[in-house]
Amino acid sequence: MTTTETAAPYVLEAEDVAVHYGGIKAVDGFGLRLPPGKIYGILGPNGSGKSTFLAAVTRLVPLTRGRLLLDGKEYHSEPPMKLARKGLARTFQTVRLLPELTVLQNVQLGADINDPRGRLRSWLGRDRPSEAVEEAIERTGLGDVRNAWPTELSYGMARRVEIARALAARPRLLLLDEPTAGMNHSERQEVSELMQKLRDEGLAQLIVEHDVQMMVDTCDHLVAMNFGSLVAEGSPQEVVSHPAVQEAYLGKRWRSHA
Amino acid sequence: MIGWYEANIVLIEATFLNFLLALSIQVPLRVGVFSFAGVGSYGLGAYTAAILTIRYDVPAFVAIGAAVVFASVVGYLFSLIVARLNGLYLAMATIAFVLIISVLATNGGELTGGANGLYGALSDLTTGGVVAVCVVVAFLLALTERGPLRRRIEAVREDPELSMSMGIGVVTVRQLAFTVSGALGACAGAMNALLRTTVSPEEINFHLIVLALTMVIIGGSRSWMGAFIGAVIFTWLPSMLATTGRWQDVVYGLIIILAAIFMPTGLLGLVQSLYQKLRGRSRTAAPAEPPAEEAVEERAMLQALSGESKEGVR
Amino acid sequence: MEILINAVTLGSLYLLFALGMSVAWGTIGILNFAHGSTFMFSAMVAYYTVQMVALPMWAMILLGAAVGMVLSVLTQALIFNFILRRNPDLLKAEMQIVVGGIGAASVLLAIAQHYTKSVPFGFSASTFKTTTYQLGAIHISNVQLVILVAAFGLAGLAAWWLKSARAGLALRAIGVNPEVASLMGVDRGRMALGTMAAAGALAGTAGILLTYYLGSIAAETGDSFLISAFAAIILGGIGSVIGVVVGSMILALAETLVVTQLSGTWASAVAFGLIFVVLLFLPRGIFGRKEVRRT
Amino acid sequence: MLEIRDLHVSYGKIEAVRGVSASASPGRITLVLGANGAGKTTTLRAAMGLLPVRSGEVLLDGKPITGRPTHRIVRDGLVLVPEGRQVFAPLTVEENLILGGYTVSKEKAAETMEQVYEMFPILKERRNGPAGLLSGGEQQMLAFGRALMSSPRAMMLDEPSMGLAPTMVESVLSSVRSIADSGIALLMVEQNAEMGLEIADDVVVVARGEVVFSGPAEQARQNSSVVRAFLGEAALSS
Amino acid sequence: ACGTNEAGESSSTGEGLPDTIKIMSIKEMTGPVSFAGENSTKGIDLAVEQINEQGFLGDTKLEIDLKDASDSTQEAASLATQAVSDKSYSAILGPGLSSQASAISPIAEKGEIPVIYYQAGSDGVLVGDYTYRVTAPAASYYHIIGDYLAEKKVKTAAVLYTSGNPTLTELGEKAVPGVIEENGVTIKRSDTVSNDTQDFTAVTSEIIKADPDAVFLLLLGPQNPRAVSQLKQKGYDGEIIGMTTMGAGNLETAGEDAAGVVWPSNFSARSEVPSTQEFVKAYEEKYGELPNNYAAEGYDAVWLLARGIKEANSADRVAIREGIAKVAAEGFDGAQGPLSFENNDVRVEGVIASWNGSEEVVVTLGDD
Ligand SMILES: Nc1ncnc2c1ncn2[C@@H]1O[C@H](COP(=O)(O)OP(=O)(O)OP(=O)(O)O)[C@@H](O)[C@H]1O
Ligand SMILES: Nc1ncnc2c1ncn2[C@@H]1O[C@H](COP(=O)(O)OP(=O)(O)OP(=O)(O)O)[C@@H](O)[C@H]1O
Ligand SMILES: CC(C)C[C@H](N)C(=O)O
Ligand SMILES: [Mg+2]
Ligand SMILES: [Mg+2]
Repeated sequence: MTTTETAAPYVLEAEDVAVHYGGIKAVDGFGLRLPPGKIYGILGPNGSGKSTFLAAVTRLVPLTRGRLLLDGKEYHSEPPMKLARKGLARTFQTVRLLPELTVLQNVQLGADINDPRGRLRSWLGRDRPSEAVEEAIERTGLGDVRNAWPTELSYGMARRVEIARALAARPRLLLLDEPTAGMNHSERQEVSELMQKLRDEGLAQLIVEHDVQMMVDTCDHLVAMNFGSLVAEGSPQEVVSHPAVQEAYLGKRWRSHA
Repeated sequence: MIGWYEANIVLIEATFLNFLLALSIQVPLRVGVFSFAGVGSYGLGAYTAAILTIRYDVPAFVAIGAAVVFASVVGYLFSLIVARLNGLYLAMATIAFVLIISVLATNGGELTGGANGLYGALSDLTTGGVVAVCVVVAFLLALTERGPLRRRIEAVREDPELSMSMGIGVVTVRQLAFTVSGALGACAGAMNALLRTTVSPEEINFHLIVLALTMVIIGGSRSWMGAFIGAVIFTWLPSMLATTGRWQDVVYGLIIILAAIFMPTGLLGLVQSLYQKLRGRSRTAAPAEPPAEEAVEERAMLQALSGESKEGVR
Repeated sequence: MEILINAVTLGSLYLLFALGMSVAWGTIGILNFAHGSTFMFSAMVAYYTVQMVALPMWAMILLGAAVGMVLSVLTQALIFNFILRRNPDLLKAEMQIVVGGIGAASVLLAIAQHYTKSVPFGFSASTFKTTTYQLGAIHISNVQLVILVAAFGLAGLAAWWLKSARAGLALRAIGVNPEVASLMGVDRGRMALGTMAAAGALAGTAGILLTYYLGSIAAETGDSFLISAFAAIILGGIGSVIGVVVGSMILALAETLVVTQLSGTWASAVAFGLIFVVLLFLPRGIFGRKEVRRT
Repeated sequence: MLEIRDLHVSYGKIEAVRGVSASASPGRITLVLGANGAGKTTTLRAAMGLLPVRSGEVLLDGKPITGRPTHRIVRDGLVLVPEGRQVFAPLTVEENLILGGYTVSKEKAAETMEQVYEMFPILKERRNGPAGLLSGGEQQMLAFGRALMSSPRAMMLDEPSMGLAPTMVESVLSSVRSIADSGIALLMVEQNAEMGLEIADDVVVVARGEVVFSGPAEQARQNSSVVRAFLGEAALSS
Repeated sequence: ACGTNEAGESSSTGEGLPDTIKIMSIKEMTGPVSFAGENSTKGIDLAVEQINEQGFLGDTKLEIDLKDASDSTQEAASLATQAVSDKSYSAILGPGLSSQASAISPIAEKGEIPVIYYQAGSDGVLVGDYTYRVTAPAASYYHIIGDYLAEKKVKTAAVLYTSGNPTLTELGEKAVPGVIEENGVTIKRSDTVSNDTQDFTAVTSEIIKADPDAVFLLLLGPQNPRAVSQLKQKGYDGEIIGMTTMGAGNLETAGEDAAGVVWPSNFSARSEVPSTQEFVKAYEEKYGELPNNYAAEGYDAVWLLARGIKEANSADRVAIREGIAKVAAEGFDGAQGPLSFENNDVRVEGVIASWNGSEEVVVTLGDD
């Protein structure tokens, strides 16, 4: 295997991905191509298979069918932990913090991936948070709760820790499943700004989110799915004005706005 | 002092052996693996060491070393077999493992001495040797209770799937836990067999499992110190209670009940939280500061709502 | 054929014993390690009573069930309840509950050992006399018949109740998430007490019937039944009544076959080996519920 | 009529709720707004008896329910749709609904169940599948439907639209409105302020555990700071 | 350096006997075998009382320090270590559990303190010179059942034993089949159960199918009444022959079902041997009940020790050991009848005991 150092045109490619649970076809022939340094968004009604697609991409559920490529290399038979080492990080739709670690330690866990064996120094001596950790805490506004325990956080705060943990890994590709659920407008705005800043720094992102306004403002490209398959794809404006999307997803309110 | 030491040498040694036994349950528990296989390894180790000593008259460290290696390998292979099991189903499979080892020992004919067990395993193992092994083990485990290793262990226990997505080899960690548990259990069993010079199949029973679990839960399940505290309590408690005469077992049970109720994080957890209270540092961060009363209503509200003044959030 | 009947009887005994434990565990999430001691203690109280007044079998069963119920309720009210109150998360409290149960078991066992000196006791003073009927080549005793009827009857009742009664559903909900169950209006404390009372009554009944059947039991008998019951529940799958039935029967059949056809020494090795193998292929027991967890 | 009066709730030394008052009358919706960590969830949970109340009162139809056990409060006619859905994952969808109707008669429950199925057809489709396998939004529908099952007199909702697709938000919130119209008192925490304000009658804004605004929804919509904080600058200029 | 003075002249040498001699008694007073500890302690107390009252050791009094080790091996070993290091103890009266005894023996040998065990029937319990046992292995007297087999015209037999226990395994695999075959009886079946077997229906059904004239049950105490009842209930009406675990009231719960069960025993309160009757009388007087084998063994253990002390005329441990060795070489009459010793292990003549449905009696052959 020789690695020709030509940058692949896409960070992530998913082709014809299907995930079936018995008769339930959670994802059924969906795919997308995410170029580096772009934010792509997935829209779709509840139960359309968005989270399942993310789980498939991160190898947490087995593929029924399909092909997955990271930087042009197939990875759909590799175990999930290898992906993190290749620069892929994600958050989950539900809050999944470790209850016996403080906010800071939860974030540090994210950064540990870049230090796979763990420096001997940090076993024996002090375990100072690395630059990446401090930066992630800073950017998500968690400075004041860095020493709090997860159970003491409000829902919205807990979500930010999830994002910080993913950022601390300094990933090249970030997958976010409803990162702003439970936040109010101005809080969402902050998250949106953060994501755009990260994009400008070169981080490719794939976001699942139901706040359409935010998605339109944030994403470079939208993909709409329903019943596990693709419905529409294109620039945010194109997608939100697509009749099928309006019908199945946006409802009358958005239609009147747009 | 010397007199006390000599008179209680058996209990002092037993404390350290129970410490290792407790650790053999605690190590897998810390990574979320509910396995009692360590108690089976205790039996494997005891028999291996006794057989080597009686038949081949090898030095103690060789006998113990061989026992540890053998049980580690068995522990590793066992982890491959039970890879799909979890929770109490796994616990049951490991209990079966322990009981099967006991039955094998009973039916092992000449090799294991049958129901009689083996006796006359005289060796050169000293109390100092036992303590030295325990100190090394405790030091190594202490390293896993801080920094990045601690975080990884926490992650694997609480949320294996999350761990995988963060690049932690959950399967490897699990296998490692079984292997280490095997080594620790075997080490305890081997040293016990050599110090007591005997081993018999009745020793490896359900009660040993219960004892190991109780030591860990009541001592504390997150740190080697918890295991040590548990070992001290459950080694010395019976002789302390002997003065209560006929009702000693009842008192023993009552103490376990009270500990289960009032020490949800084990004695270690209790001590730690007391210590933190004393130092005035609660588990929480600084309390929220009082609201700025005099602030102009409109402005204060705006800030608070928009989340601009984050220092107020906590 | 007679082997089969004997095996089914032994299985029914396991079932009677394990049923209460399984229901409490599968619903309100309480794995009661004092169940074995409760069972033995009920039989012991009945024994001391029958030494004073010769009672018929039905009265003995009622007595045993009552004692079991009281003990079980006390364990719940004085131990498990306190643990849960201090640690509302059921999963986190699980270990504490196991250890608390171990403590309660050792108290009951110690008291029983103190009074009986571990000498076996039986109900020869009861007015009930065992008679054996012969049907062709098969011997079957009236105790066996009672046991078979009681075990299958009670298991059927439990299964129906859990499945179709609203209260049964509420119990299962408590096992999943006690706090949300209370948000549905379920009185967690009372339901838990009720369940433990029923489980205790089952343990007491099993204790009495077992003593009639074996002729005698000793203080330590509860312990060995505890492991078998635990094994039967796991084999069948936690939380499934049909699972306990099948688990108990398989375990009993395996043990019986080994004892009669091979050698009693290997009985527990084969039985546990079997459980081990079954779990390797069915990691959640035969009828165990799949874990509902998703990303 | 649901009334929360000067409620104080602490976690250890930290006082998370410091004198929150809010009320909802039958047929009306009171919207509770506030930043993350403001103490909204804490308020609802304390009112429901899930957290100990330091001081203050909760009244249902004038009768104090403070300090009563949660299951009693439910019987008294107050329910909570908890934050983060909290469905009984291993139980089926239908079993979840049956549990919702635990405190009412079987006939009444069966009747309400039909209405819930009508409101959310996907639930009917999945009635015999485990609730835990539903998607996030589907679970939110179930949680909402489950609360309706007890035919409550007053209902508290903690972020009912969280994780719902826009069409679903619309339908959930419009069913919230029609529930209120049927004579139930509703207290709702909602981050989707735009839509929340549209259906709400009254608004309470909480910051750092205290009420900083309380008044009719109309007034809130005109209050520039509230609008800016929750709807963004765009809403002001339009 | 120990003067072996004649008995009685206790203080004639420089060493002589102190006012009291302290002995540690490690017993299982609680836990699953407390019945053995309780009863042996009664026998011990009776013997000590007699020795002290009679002035058997002159003015010297024996003092027993009773320690409860329950069923914990570690506790027993620890107590033995304490006895070794506390020089005020002259000897140990050991526990009945083999597992505890095997752990104590090496400690005693190394610490040079004499130990006298009862029960503890495993191999490997007696090591070196310091350990003695006053319970004869059942195998050593089991042959007395031979005449009974002949009298009852037993031709075929089945054996059922508990394989988890060393003593019972030894009996079931070697000694009993040996005795049976010597008497011209053929073994039709041999089955095993484990320590925690509760239900015997299956195995008894199989045994009955084989239709033997006699069934040998070599089981743990609590297992006996169950196996007997279940055999009887399945319609078995042949001979049932057991071992000492049938004694000590263990058959009581089987009631009538157990009537006629016999077993060779090292002791029976109904035995007519004079030294036994003497003991039984004293025991009944003190406790108002008949002694069982554990009591007799405890009693004999103390007397062996006291005789050894008297022989040694010293409270010194090494001297006492030598004294015991002398006594053992000669033998003496104890509660269990005439006792002799073989490699520190006692030998008795044995009796055939029987349960008549309500109490234990002695079987005398030939007169019916
Ligand atoms: N493990 C599973 N077993 C069975 N069905 C599943 C499983 N996981 C998901 N599903 C089903 O697959 C469908 C897609 O679920 P998914 O969680 O991917 O939806 P989603 O698009 O993320 O929805 P939402 O926006 O509500 O989060 C749903 O109908 C869900 O019930
Ligand atoms: N168990 C707890 N222990 C200690 N502090 C807690 C606990 N739960 C919540 N808090 C703190 O109490 C405050 C209020 O939390 P609450 O969950 O009520 O906020 P919220 O308004 O619902 O926020 P969100 O919109 O993010 O859900 C927060 O500062 C939070 O950190
Ligand atoms: C106390 C006795 C019942 C002990 C048993 N006979 C043994 O050798 O272990
Ligand atoms: Mg989703
Ligand atoms: Mg909240």
